[in-house]
Amino acid sequence: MSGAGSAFAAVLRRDLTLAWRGRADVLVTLAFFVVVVCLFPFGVGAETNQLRAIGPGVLWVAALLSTLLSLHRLFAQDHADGTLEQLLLSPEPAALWVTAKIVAHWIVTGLPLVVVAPGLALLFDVERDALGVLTVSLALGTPILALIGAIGAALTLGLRGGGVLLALLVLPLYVPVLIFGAGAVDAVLGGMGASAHLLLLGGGLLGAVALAPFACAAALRIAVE
Amino acid sequence: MSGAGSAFAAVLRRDLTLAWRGRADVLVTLAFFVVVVCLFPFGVGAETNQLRAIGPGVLWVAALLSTLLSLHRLFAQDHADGTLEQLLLSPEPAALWVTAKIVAHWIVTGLPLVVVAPGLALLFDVERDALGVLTVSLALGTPILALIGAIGAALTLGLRGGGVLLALLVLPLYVPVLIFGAGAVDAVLGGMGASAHLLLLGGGLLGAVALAPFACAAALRIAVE
Amino acid sequence: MRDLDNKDLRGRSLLRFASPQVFYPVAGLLAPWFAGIAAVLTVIGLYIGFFVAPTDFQQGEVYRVIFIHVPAAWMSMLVYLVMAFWSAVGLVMNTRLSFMMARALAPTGAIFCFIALWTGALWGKPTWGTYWVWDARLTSQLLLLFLYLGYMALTEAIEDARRADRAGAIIALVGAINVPIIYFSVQWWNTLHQGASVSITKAPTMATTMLMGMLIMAIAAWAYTIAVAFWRVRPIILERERHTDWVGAELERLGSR
Amino acid sequence: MQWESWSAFWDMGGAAVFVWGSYGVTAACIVAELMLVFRRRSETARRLSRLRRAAPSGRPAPGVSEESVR
Amino acid sequence: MLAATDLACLKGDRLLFRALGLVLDAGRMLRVAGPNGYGKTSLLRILCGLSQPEHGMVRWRGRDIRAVRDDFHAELLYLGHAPALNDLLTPLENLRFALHAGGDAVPEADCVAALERIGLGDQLDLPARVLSQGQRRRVGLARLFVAGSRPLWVLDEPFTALDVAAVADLAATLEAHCVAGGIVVLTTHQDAPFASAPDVLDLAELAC
Amino acid sequence: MLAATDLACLKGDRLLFRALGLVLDAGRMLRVAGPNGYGKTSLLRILCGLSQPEHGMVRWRGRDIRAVRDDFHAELLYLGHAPALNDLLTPLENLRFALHAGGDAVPEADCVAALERIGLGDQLDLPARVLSQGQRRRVGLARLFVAGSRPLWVLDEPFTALDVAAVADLAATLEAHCVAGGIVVLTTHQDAPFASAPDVLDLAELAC
Ligand code: HEM
Ligand SMILES: Nc1ncnc2c1ncn2[C@@H]1O[C@H](COP(=O)(O)OP(=O)(O)OP(=O)(O)O)[C@@H](O)[C@H]1O
Ligand SMILES: Nc1ncnc2c1ncn2[C@@H]1O[C@H](COP(=O)(O)OP(=O)(O)OP(=O)(O)O)[C@@H](O)[C@H]1O
Ligand SMILES: [Mg+2]
Ligand SMILES: [Mg+2]
Repeated sequence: MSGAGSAFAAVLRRDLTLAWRGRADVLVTLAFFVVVVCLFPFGVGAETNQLRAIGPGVLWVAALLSTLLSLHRLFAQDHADGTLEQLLLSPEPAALWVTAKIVAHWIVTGLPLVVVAPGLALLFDVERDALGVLTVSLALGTPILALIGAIGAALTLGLRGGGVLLALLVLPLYVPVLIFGAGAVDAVLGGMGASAHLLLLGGGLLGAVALAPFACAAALRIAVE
Repeated sequence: MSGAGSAFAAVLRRDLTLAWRGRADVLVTLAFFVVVVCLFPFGVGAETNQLRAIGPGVLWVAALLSTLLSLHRLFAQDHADGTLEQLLLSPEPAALWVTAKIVAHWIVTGLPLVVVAPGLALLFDVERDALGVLTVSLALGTPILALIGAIGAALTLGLRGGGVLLALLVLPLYVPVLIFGAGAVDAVLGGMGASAHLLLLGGGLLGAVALAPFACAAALRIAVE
Repeated sequence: MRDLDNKDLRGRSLLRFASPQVFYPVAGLLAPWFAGIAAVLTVIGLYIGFFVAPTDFQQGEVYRVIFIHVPAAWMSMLVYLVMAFWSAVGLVMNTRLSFMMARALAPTGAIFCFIALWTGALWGKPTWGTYWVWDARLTSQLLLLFLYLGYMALTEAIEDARRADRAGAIIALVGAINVPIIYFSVQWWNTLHQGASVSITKAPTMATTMLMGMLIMAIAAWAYTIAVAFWRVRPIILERERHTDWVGAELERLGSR
Repeated sequence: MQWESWSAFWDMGGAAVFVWGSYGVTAACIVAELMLVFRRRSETARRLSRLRRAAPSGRPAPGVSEESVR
Repeated sequence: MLAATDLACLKGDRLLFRALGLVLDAGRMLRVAGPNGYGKTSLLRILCGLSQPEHGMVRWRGRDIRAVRDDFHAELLYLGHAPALNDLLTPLENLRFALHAGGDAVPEADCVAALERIGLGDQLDLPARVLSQGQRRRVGLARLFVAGSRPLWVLDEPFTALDVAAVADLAATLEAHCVAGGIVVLTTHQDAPFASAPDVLDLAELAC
Repeated sequence: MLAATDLACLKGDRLLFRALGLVLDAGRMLRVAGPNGYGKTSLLRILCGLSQPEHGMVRWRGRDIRAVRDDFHAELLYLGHAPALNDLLTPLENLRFALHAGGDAVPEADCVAALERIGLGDQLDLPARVLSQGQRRRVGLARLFVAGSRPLWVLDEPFTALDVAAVADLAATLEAHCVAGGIVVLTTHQDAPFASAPDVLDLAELAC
């Protein structure tokens, strides 16, 4: 026994290794984000003014969708091959390694989105001042999305149609994040300053970090039974 | 032996049974569509004029995303449990039962979207005249999406990150469908008549029906090897 | 297994070159020549581009981006078609080498595609006032980049080389059917708000020097593509044929150097 | 000759960022591509030789005759 | 009727076997033997045409199986490691689908009889998801009791997870199939209670 | 040390067993026997605390396992039907992860030794996806050769897919574990070559 934290480190290391091993994966969630963003103009037409107006909203919705899309893989593999069973039989607290899994997942799928978002915003001709706030709002918001989503992923584990059932479960919970996230950018563009929105997002993140892993661990115990 | 077509009927019947058995699935693709559409106003703000302008585009993009999202399940289950292997060992032409699978998939996931789309369009205050064209364009377009997507689903079968790799592969191919589909509605709203767009969509559908099952069957043979 | 080389391809016909064993040294021999041609033509082309071609009276000096922008854009489209061609040949005739060629070409095509986008974007800022507009030509170029990335991501994701080849071939062909469709649909979609169209017209003499520069750079891009593809296909051949005797001999030769 | 001086050349009529940005990135792409190609070449050679040394030429085929299984 | 010449199978960097030849006439049973990882499954998949050999060719009734794929598959029954079972369907539905999709139109009553014969009479209406490991295997094996028309059976570890009675029953069935002029190719690590020992192809002897 | 009293297991409408009691002291090996579908797997999962019995209680060192879950799990090694293998990781990485996540910090060298011991010396660097069926099982079983500190082993059909040599080796290992004071609970349909026959709990006798 090497004391608590061994499971955290082991899971984190393994999941990052896996992401690196299946390298395409990292690029590919990102690619999905890029593609969804680029798709919009085809749907709504390419008028510059209109695009500028909907730009930040579209970016946020796209970030949300790609987080969602990558979520069903969070526990699926481990469930199918029996790893989850073994983790639940580990003497260490489940909330610990669940957190590790979520952190690894965000590093692999959320962080890249945050990094490329400003570049994509330029495609929509979003103003320079708003880019910083957009990035910060995504950096605070996407971890919340991952944490909430993980609960959904655990609840729908092993259910047929889980991927989309998951969407249905978590989207309502995502709405507030979306409102504050996209709202922060709009506030800046409207000249009002975004600190209130960002504070709310930060508070949400703290709350999610404190609560989601426990909910998630409980859901996983139910899923393997 | 009961002659060609036995495999087609067997696969179609089974897949519809499965959809019915896992009833939630049918509702859930639909629900995803509805939720994505409803999410947009939160992202981009609720100004009526703007919403009306982007309405048809958003509906089309949402239809595309939910088709996409449901695609990775098209062959995944059958691949994991060995059914695909057995089907490929069937003496009947693979393109036949591949078509059956795609048809069943569209009935379960595409058709419901077509049915509810006009209702959702009302949420965006889209004009009455355009509703018919919207429905027809979706009815012609979503089968194309399913057919093209099936090729991608077959190619990415069993690959890690397949779900999102799939997205990267097929989204560029979806763009023309999206342009003509959303374009048809815009054309009506612009008073130009949509028959040219719809004809093109129809032609695309015929082409896809003729070619996609073969590409898909070839891809499946590669996937199980 | 060393003796599993295909003996049936020893004939004197042209098909002989479809044998990886025969093609490997040929590629090694030709690649440096193409690279040399590319280098020389680039120097000439750039000289013409920067020192002979005059300033454009509308755009000033920015237009000199054209000497890489246009060849890169042309190449990116051409390379995809060539890839699709080799894929079709591979699927129909079951020749391993054609798949290898297709895979060796893809990264170069993607890079040219990226260069065309990048230079176009930088050119757009001073001329149109923005890095990006959803113009038909730009958009279809962007989608082409996605097609390339999809092809490469797919072939990388499949570890078994033979499976990867065939899967890649299917997506290359499907994509090739779609390239013209994409091109026209995008044009249709965006004819109404076509972005600023730029004319590069001046006195005929200048147009010719410019055209000269562009064409020379285009040929350089061709030669470069061929050289890099040959260089890239050689390790791929070694990898695939590693169980044959000739690869053993080749590896010893490489090792002793 | 088009240019009054080298500094005029580098300035590109005020469009230096755009022109040199284009050429610079292009050059970087090509250099990177060539480097990757050559590294791949030497890596492949090294890897394959290692493999061959690890598993030297296989035993002669045991020659399963058709009868051995009939 | 089934003949393979000069087969070689390469996986990654490992050459599993080469110069493997075999000829199987009507009425023969072949057991492919060998320790774990010596290529039994790989060989069976090549014999079925599910994967391509690195070298060599498989013939059925004298013709390359790649050329006569559909005819060959009409005479072949392959059961691999994966049970080809959909978790939401009942054993009966699964069996019926497997038969119809394979082109055999078998009356419902025959399917029920086969399932009862193999000991799933009580599980006809359960979703396959809740079946025990051995019951899952049995659903796949039930095809052996209906598809009498197919001469060539290729079975990858058919005895796995079965209890003692089921193993004996299955062994008897396989022997009966051979007596009736069929061909069986199988792998197994267990000692199956065959009345007369089958031919053995030991991959350990062929290993490179 | 491991004791169960008055267990009952209900699946759907079917009562698999009831009034099942057992007591296992250090050094005992118990084989849970019974035909397919009689509840062996279900019993094992209840003993591990992975699922809840309909009735009754499982005790470890006299305490209800639900109350002392983490302590119990620190002494338990369960290997089920699923091999807990990630297809992208190598056997070594899989094993190391299984140990670390279970709270055992084992040096790398021990992991390698365990894998070589179980016959995967040549497969250390392959992704698990390409392993053969038997090799996959072996990766899971390698834990038996490092986790010496855990007294209670619960193994669901550990001999499945293993070749003859590996079966004999595993049987010897299990006996050695019991001799060293450990407890083994296992199921199997094969005749495993144990030197001294283990205790048998036959679920067929208990079936309702
Ligand atoms: C990201 C932005 C851009 C992209 C992706 C792009 C793409 C392309 C492509 C694909 C071609 C070849 C098309 C053909 O030969 O039919 C092309 C040619 C050309 N582009 Fe661009 N372009 C971009 C921006 C620009 C800008 C800003 C200008 C000038 C203001 C420009 C000027 C030209 C010219 C003059 C040609 C040659 C025309 C011809 O040969 O017909 N491009 N570009
Ligand atoms: N990419 C690879 N590199 C090296 N070896 C590989 C690769 N892919 C597969 N192998 C090896 O090929 C063999 C495949 O064996 P196969 O599944 O046919 O064995 P088997 O005889 O059926 O074994 P079992 O009795 O365990 O089912 C395994 O030994 C595996 O390790
Ligand atoms: N919902 C249900 N309704 C009726 N019976 C059920 C239900 N769920 C499970 N069962 C039965 O419960 C039993 C579960 O058995 P379990 O998996 O424990 O068997 P086992 O002894 O491990 O068998 P095997 O040797 O095949 O692995 C099976 O017979 C199964 O059919
Ligand atoms: Mg096997
Ligand atoms: Mg069991």
